[in-house]
Amino acid sequence: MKEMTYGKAICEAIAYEMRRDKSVFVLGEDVSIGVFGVTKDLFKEFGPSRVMDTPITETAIIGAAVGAAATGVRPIAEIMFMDFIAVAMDEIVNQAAKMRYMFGGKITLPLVIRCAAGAGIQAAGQHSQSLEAWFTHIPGLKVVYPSTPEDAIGLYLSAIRDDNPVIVVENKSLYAVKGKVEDEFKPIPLGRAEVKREGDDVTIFATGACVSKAMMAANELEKENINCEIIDPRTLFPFDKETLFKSIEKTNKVILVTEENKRGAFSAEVAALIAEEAFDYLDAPIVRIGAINTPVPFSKVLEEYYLPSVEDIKKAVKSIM
Amino acid sequence: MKEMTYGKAICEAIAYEMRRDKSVFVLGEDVSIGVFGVTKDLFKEFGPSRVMDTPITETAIIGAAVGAAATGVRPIAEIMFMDFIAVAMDEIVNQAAKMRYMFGGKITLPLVIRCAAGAGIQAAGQHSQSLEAWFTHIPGLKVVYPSTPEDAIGLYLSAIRDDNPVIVVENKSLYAVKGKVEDEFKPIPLGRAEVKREGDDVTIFATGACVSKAMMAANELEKENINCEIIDPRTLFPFDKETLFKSIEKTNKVILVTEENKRGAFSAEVAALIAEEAFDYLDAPIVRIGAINTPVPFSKVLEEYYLPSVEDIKKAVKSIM
Amino acid sequence: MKISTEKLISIYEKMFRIRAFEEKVGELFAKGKLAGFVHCYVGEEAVAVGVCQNLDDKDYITSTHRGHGHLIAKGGITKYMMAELYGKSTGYCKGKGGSMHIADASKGILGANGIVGAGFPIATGAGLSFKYQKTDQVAVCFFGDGASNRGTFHESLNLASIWDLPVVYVCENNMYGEFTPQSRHQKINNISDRAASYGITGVSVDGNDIFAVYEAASLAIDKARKGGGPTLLECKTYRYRGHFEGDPQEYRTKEEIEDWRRKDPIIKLKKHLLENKICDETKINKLEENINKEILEAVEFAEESPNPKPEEALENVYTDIIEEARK
Amino acid sequence: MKISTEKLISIYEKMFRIRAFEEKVGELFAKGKLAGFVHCYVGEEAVAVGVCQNLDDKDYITSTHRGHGHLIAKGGITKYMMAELYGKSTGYCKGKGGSMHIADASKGILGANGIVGAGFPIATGAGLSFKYQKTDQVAVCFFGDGASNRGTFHESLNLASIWDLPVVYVCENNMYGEFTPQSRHQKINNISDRAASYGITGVSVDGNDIFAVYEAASLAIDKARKGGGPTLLECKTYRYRGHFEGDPQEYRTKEEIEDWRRKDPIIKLKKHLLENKICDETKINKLEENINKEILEAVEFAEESPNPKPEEALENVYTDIIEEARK
Ligand SMILES: Cc1ncc(C[n+]2csc(CCOP(=O)(O)OP(=O)(O)O)c2C)c(N)n1
Ligand SMILES: Cc1ncc(C[n+]2csc(CCOP(=O)(O)OP(=O)(O)O)c2C)c(N)n1
Ligand SMILES: [Mg+2]
Ligand SMILES: [Mg+2]
Repeated sequence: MKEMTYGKAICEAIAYEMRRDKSVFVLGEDVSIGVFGVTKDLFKEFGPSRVMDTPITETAIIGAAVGAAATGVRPIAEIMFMDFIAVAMDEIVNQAAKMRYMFGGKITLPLVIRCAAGAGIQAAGQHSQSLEAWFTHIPGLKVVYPSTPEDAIGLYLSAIRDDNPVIVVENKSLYAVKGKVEDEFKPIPLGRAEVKREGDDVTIFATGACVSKAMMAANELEKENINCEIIDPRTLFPFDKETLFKSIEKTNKVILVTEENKRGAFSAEVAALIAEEAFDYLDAPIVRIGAINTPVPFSKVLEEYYLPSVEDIKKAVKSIM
Repeated sequence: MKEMTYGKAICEAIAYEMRRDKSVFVLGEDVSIGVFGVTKDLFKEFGPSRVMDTPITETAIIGAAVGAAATGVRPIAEIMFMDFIAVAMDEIVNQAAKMRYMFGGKITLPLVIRCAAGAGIQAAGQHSQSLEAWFTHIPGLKVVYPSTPEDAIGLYLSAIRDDNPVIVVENKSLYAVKGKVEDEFKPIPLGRAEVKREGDDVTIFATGACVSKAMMAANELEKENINCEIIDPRTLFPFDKETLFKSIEKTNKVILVTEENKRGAFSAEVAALIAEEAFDYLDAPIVRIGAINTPVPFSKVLEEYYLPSVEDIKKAVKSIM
Repeated sequence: MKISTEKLISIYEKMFRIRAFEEKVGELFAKGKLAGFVHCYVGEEAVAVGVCQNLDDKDYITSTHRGHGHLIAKGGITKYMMAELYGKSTGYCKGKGGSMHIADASKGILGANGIVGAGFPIATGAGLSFKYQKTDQVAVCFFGDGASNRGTFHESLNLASIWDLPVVYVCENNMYGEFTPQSRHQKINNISDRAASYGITGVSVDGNDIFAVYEAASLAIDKARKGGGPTLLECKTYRYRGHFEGDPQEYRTKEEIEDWRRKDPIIKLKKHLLENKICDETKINKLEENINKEILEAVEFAEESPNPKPEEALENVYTDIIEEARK
Repeated sequence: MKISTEKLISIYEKMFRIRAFEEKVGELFAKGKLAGFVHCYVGEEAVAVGVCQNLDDKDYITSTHRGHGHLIAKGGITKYMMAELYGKSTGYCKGKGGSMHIADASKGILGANGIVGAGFPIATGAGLSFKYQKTDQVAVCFFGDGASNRGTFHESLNLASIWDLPVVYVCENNMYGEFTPQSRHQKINNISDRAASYGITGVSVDGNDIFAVYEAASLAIDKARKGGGPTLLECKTYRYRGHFEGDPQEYRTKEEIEDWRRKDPIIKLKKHLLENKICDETKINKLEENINKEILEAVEFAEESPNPKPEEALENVYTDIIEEARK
C-alpha cells in the first residue's frame, strides 16, 4: 500500500498501460505540461512520440482518435475541461459511439477520452460543468467516473484495455486528494459498483466528488444514530443496478447525489430505474441532490450555494427518516 | 377551423411572426427549398434577405444566431436533422444557454433553433435521433416539442416571441400528418401541458410522435374497458408537473412514452420527478417506454423493432393494471 | 505519366461498375425497392477510381454520404453493397447502416458517413496511426465542395500539416452542396487554394479526366507514403443525378447537365482506349456485359437475401454487451 | 495616417490603463486576493486600443479568455471590472462571470469568453444583424494565434465572406497558444495568409506598433462599415506574463521575454509623444498618476463591495423564470 493523489494515480495507471502496450498513446492540448499537471510525468517518460501536444482542436483530437482507434492503435485523448467536449460531440456521438453498430459490428474502437469535470475552483460557467448525462444517454459509449485514487487506477486499466469508446470523467477538485492504493495495479471491471460504506438505515448513491461528501455526511449522521450505506457505481454505463437494488432492499430508502445540474442528470436515470424496478423496496420518496439548475457561477459564495453540500445530504437523509 | 399538415403549420406560424415582426428571420442550409420543404413557402414570401441559405456550417449558423440575437434581431436557425446539432453544441450550451447568466442578466437572447428529430423513415443512425434530453439538462434553454399542427402553431408563436433561447424539436414523421387548426393563430404559453385524452385508469405521458401512438393504444384499450388519460407536456422545459401530477393523483399509475433511447431519456427526469414529488400517488411502478438502447438501425424491420410501438404501450398499460 | 494497359482496363472496369451500379440503384429507388436517403455518384467516377487505383488494400479511405463510388473503387463487392441498400442481413453492415454507412474495414474502407465533413478528422487519425506505427500506409479522405466549409476541414488539415501525416484530402468539387451552387457557399473558385492556410501543397485538376486525376493522386499518395505529409487535391466534376434520389432539381438547368454529359469521364476514357487501340470494342463490350450481369446478380442476391431478425437490432453496439430486449 | 493629438493621448491613456489594471491584477492574484483563471494582457495593449479607437459605442466586439484589455479599450469601467474579478455583486456580471466572462453589452462588449474560438461565429452574427438591420455598425472579433486553428475560425470567415458582413477579425498573434509556440501548432508564419481561403483581404502588422495597428484597423473597419465585407487583420505581439496567473512558464526563456520588452508598445508610444512634443513629461506623469489612482480606487471599490447573496445564484438564468431554491 502507498499513498498517492488522484492525479498521480491517473498518471501512473496510464503509464502502466503504456509500458505494457506500445499501441497506447496520449494526445491533447499541452499534455506535455498539463494544465492540471496530470500527464507531465508521462511526457517525461515517453516523450513527444507517445504524448502528443496538439493545437487547439478538440474536434480533430477526438476525430483523429476515432480514426486511429479504427486502424490498430489505442489512443487516449484528453479534453482539458469537460465543458470543451461540446466542441467534439459529433465525433463522440455520431462517429465513435455508432461506428461499430452502423458497420454491423465489423470494427472495434479502443478509445479513451479523458476529461476534467466539476466545479469548486471558481473556474466559472465554461470550465466547471459535469456533463456525464449526455454520454450515458448515448448507446455505444461506456462512461467511467472514479472517486478515489485506487478506483482511478483500476478503472483506467480496464478503460484502456476495453475495445469500445470509454469516456472517463475526472473530477478536478479531486486531483490533489490523496488516498491509499495497492502496490500491485489491478483492473476493476467496468460495471461493478462498490459499497463504500455499509449501513442499514438509508442508501446514499453518489458519484465522483460527491462520494466523499456522502462519507462526511454519513460520519456525522452516525453520531445521530443514522447508519448510511454508500454506493459508488464507479462506472455509469454499464451500470451495476444489482448492487444498488440490494442496498435499497435492505434500507428501503435512497438518496442520489451527483454534482450535475439536477434536471436531467444521470441521477434521474438512476431514480427512474429504481422507480421501475425496485419500486416495491421503497418506503419513502426518492430524493435527488444535485447542483442547482443554473450555469456554474464564479463567485465563491455563489459557487458554494450552487454545489451539493454535506449539509444538503444530511438534511435529505433526515427528511426521509 | 381548417386542416393543415404539421409541416405547413410550422411554416404558417413562422410566416405569421415574420409578418408581425421585421426582426424575425430564418437561416439554415438550403432553407429556400428545404429537405422537408417546410420553409419553401417562407422563401417565396420573404425572399433571400429574410430566408437565408447558408453553407454547410452548423457551428456558424448557431453561433451567428447567438451573435445576432444579442444585437437586436430574432433569428430562427434551422438544424436540418437534429443529429447535426452535435456539431453546434458549444454554441448552444456554452454560449446561448449561459450568456445571460454569466453576464449577470444583462443581455437577452431571443433565438429559436428548429430541428427535425426522430426515426421512422429509414434515415439510419445519423439522421434519426431524438436528443432532447441533452437540452432539458442544460439551464438556460427552453425546449418545445409540438405533437400536432395546432400545437406547432401556438408553440412557435410563443417560442419566437420568447426572449430566451428556445429549441423546437420537430418530429420528421409528423411533417405530412394533418390536423385541425384554429383560423385565428394564438400563442400557447410555454410550460403548459395538455390533457390530450381524459381517463381514470392510467396516465400515459407522451411526447412528439408518441402522442398519437398513445392515442391509438388508448382507443384500443378502451375496448377492453381500460380508460387512459393522455398528457402531452408540449414544452419539456419549463415543465408543467402540476398537470401530470394531478392526473397521477387520479389514476395512481403512469406510463411514460418517448421516442428517445430509453437510458437517460427526458422521460427519466419525468420519472424521477414523480418518484420524488408524487410518490404517494403511485400504486404501481412507473413504466417507461422508449427506443431500445442502440443507434437507429437502417433496415425497416430493425427500425420498427427499435421504435416504441402502439403494442408496447398497450402491453405496458396492462402490465400495471 | 504512363499507365499500363492492364491498369487502364482495370480503371475502365471500375468506372463502368460504379456507373452501372448507380444507375441500377436509381432505377430501384424510383421503383420503390429502396428507401432512405440515397446519393448517387454518377458522373464523378474518374475521381474515386483515379485516386483509389493508387492505393493498396492496406491503405484506408474515408468516404461520404455519396459513398458507393468510393467503395467500389476501393474494392467493395457490389452484392454486399446492394444487399445493404436493401437492408438485408447479408449486407455489408447486416442492414444496420444502409447507403450512408456502408463500410468494409477489411478493405480499408472506414465507411460512408452521413455527417458531411466527418471524414476529415477520421482520415487524419488513420494517418496518425500509420505514422505512429511507422508503416507506409496512406489515408485518403474524400469530401465535397460543400464539406470544405466545415470546421473539421480546417482543424484536420492543420493537424495533418504540422505532423506531416500521410493523408491525401481529395475534394470532389461537383459545384453544388445539396441545392446550393459553389458560388453561394464560398467566395473562392479553387478549393485547393485553401492549402495555403496549412503550408501544404494544393492542386486542382479536371476531375472528369481520369489521367489528370490518376497522375495528381499518384504524386500526392507517393509523397504521403514517403513521409512528405498531406496534400489537398481538388477534382472538378459534376453529378448528373439529383442530390439524393427523388430530388426534383429545381436549382439547376437541364442544359447545365447536358453540358457536363458531354465531358463524361467514362465516354472519354472509352474513346481513349479505342482510339489508342489499348482495347478493342469487343473486349469492352464483353467487359461491360459482365459488369451488367454482376449488377443484376447483386440485385438478385439482395432481393433473395433474408431480412435481419428484429432482435438483431440489439447486437453490435459494443464488443461485449448486448442490449436488453424489449419486454 | 495622421492621428490627432487628442486621440493619441487618449490612446496612450487607454494603453496605460490596461497595463496598470493588469499589473495590479497580477499582484492581487499572487497575494491570493483573486481566484479562478485569470489571463493578463500585459504587452499586447497596442492591439486592443489601436483597434477599438476606431470603434463607436454602437459597434460591437467579442473578446477572449484574455479579455481585460479589450474591455478597457472599448470603454469598460475598471471598478466594475475589478469588482467582477473579486466576485462581488457590484461587478459587471454580479459576480457570476468572473474574469473569463466579463461583459458590458451596453458598450458593445459581447463578453470575454472561456471557450477559445467561440467569438468567431458570435461576432459574425453581430455583423449579420447589422447588415440585416441596414445599420452601419461594425463587429470586431479578437482572437489568438491558437484560436486560429479552431473550426469556428473557418466556418465564420467563410460565412462572413460570402455575405460581405461588416466584421473585422483581429488576430492577436502572441506566438503561443497556452504553452505551445506557434511553430508547433501551425505550419504558417502569417496567419493573415488564411484570408486567401475566403477571398478576403488579409493583413499582418507589428502589433506592438500602435500606429501600424491603428491604421490597418481603421482601413478594415472603414471598409466593413461601407459594405466592403470582412478583413482578417493579424497583429504580431507578445504577452510578458504567464498564460494565466500562476503559470510557471517553463516553456520559454527569460531572454525571449526581455527581447520583447525592448519592443514594448507603451514605452514606444511614450517616446513618440515626448520626442514629437505631442505631450510633455508632466502631463504624462499626471495622466499616469490619475490612472494609478483610478486602479487603486477600483480595488478599494471591489474590496468594499458586498458579496452576492447565495440565493442570487438562482437568478438570471432566464428572463422570466427563477430557478427553484435548494430545499
Ligand atoms: C453536418 C451536416 N450538415 C448537413 C448535412 C446535410 N447534407 C447532406 S449532403 C449535403 C451536401 C454536401 O455537399 P458536398 O460536400 O458538396 O457533397 P456532394 O453532395 O456534392 O457530393 C448536406 C448539406 C449533413 N449530412 N451533415
Ligand atoms: C475550446 C477550448 N479549448 C481549449 C481551451 C483551453 N485554453 C484556454 S486559453 C488557451 C490558449 C489560447 O491561445 P491563443 O488563442 O493564442 O490566445 P492567447 O492565450 O495566446 O491570448 C487554451 C488552449 C479553451 N479555453 N477552449
Ligand atoms: Mg458538392
Ligand atoms: Mg496566443
